[in-house]
Amino acid sequence: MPAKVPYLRPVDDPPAQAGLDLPAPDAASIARRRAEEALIVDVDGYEGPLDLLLTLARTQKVDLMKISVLDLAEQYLAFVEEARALRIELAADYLVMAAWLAFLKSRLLLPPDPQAEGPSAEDMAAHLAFQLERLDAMRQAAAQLMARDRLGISRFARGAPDAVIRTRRTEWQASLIDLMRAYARLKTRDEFRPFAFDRKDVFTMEQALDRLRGLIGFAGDWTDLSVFLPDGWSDDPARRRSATAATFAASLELARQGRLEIRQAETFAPISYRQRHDDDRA
Amino acid sequence: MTTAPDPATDFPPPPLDQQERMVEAILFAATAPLSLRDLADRMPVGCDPAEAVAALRRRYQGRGVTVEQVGQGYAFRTAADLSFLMQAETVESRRLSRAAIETLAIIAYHQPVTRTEIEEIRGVAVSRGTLDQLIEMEWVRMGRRRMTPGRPATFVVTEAFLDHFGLESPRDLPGLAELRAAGLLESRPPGEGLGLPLASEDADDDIASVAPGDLFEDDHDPAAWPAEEDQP
Amino acid sequence: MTTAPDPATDFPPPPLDQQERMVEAILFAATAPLSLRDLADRMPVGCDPAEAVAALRRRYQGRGVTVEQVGQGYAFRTAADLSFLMQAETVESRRLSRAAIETLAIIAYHQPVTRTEIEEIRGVAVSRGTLDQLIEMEWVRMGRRRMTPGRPATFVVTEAFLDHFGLESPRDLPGLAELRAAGLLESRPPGEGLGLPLASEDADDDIASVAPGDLFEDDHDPAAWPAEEDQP
Repeated sequence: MPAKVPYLRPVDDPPAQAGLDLPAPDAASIARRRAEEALIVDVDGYEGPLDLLLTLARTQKVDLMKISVLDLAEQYLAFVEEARALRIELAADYLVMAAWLAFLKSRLLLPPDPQAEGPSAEDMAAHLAFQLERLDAMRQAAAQLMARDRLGISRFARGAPDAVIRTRRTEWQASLIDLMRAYARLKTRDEFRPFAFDRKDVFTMEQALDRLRGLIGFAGDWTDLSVFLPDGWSDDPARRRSATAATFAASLELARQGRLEIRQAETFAPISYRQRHDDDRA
Repeated sequence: MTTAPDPATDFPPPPLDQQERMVEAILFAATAPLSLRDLADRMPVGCDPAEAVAALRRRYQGRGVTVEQVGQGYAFRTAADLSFLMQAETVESRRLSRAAIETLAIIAYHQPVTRTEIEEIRGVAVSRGTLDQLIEMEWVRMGRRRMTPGRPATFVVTEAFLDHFGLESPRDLPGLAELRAAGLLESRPPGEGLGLPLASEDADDDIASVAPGDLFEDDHDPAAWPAEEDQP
Repeated sequence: MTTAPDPATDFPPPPLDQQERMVEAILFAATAPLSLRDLADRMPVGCDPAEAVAALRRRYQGRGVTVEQVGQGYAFRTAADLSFLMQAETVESRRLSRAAIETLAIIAYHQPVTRTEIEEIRGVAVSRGTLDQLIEMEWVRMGRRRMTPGRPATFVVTEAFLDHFGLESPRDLPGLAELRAAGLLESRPPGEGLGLPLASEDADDDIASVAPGDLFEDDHDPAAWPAEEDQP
């Protein structure tokens, strides 16, 4: 987006905004026109179209609320025409405003169309006048503000303020638990050994698979999972858990391979297996 | 300040004239305005800085330094009529651009005001640098987001702004009442949607970039800025 | 100050109370003490800063700030009795370092314990700073010297330590079993005994020091401890 600061610039710098029927300059024409426009036009500019309008309005020497928007529109359009005649390119905003004012002007000159929708030309003119007045008011307010007795210019703070001495007291936090943990850590440090899973009570899935593969051939009818657990793995709860899990996992694998079938009557009910025969697969 | 029975208040607070001395010392020592709360935090338990400040303000009326109210805070400042003595202290302040001064005035008079509203009033886009400069100078900060589509951030003036311009509150802005009476501070002017072409229309995409406003939302104390509620 | 007739003094100097205001404002805004000459340079011609300063000093007598002579100059200073207002104490809460808490724990459980013993138990050298910190915190103090070659100093915990941890005596330090019973430590399957040589075992001359360590001997489940991170 181009800067909105007032600027008049050589024609070879096309406006960034689309919608203007300016021919897209090719490189050659840009070079030619750049040569022609060695003069960089520097105009004491306006801060946008509204600023320009406000300046023009002041030349009417009336209260801004009583301004003739029609006259103002004509003044503005004349300004834009002149800039164009000087081959000064105005920023797109100025052109958009010109188009809008030309539209407003025609609406103001024509008898009002009762069928027309939207705001009347008078409303639009009043709104423009309001905006000009408001901008003017803000400029005056800004001037009044800057004319106040400002700190560091008219009013002063203490030149040598006393520093507030911030004493920082550190309160150390330690709870009995911290103390205990620290001591426990020390007492058990020598016991430390690298973590290694104790496999003594673990029945692996590989073991379960081997066992199940061998046994399933004998399971012509539904046989409970517990039957497949290896000897010595059903009494100790931990060992039973491990063997059950491994056997179940192994059974899933065999079921996937189509070698056995799994049945469970309901949730948490015992799981039973039977061998699956090739003729079942059909 | 009424306090519930508290072991800490078993000691009676110092007499008012002593509290006044304390406030005097604390305010003299500080450069930035201090709120009653700041003062109470530094004074012995049970003190009533409000009364002490009031007494102090009366005492310094017409003196070479006076106690000024700045928003919720108080500060000693040299009397403005003696500024001619102060050349040695005058700091060469950074020159503000016309755009920055106007933007500042619009924020002060219209706060809380969105960037789009500022642009509508000025008729030109607000450059990022302008707001940045005002925020960096700590004269302007983000306010609450407007509860309108896009939740645009709003801008408000700060206590440092009030301090700089010698204002007790944003209500004391020069000519505020007249401007309001003339309807010139209404953020939505009569006849909305009149189609006046303004640069602000393409500034919408900038709203997303104002995200840091979120940072300010939580610590926004509505009570601190009564003017904000009053203004449309 | 007598001055020769001078065209500049054709204007009468401002009245003394105005001069006093001027001095007040100038001294307030000045960054360093100002001499009478400095003041005269900045005040209108014909002023008598000496008298104005004297009046100002009388005015501020007994106030929260006073006008003090500093060398050849004058400056506002906070009244001496209010200097406490210029201090703000911020309490910062910090956790003890691991080294400090371990050292403290060893001293608490094995006191009186020598530095060498602490190092034996911790397995690393104890930095001077760690012990110093604990002593400075008044949680640890020096005990009797050990009657062994070199007569090494011993360390014991203090009353302040017991206060902080809510203990009546070092014997009240909870043992592992108690902590586990309270659900503060997780159990692990029983492993081998700790077999950790306690410093108390070689605390040849101080039987009392063994006592706290004994707490652990009651622990029939001297399981390995879960890593600290696992604990609640």
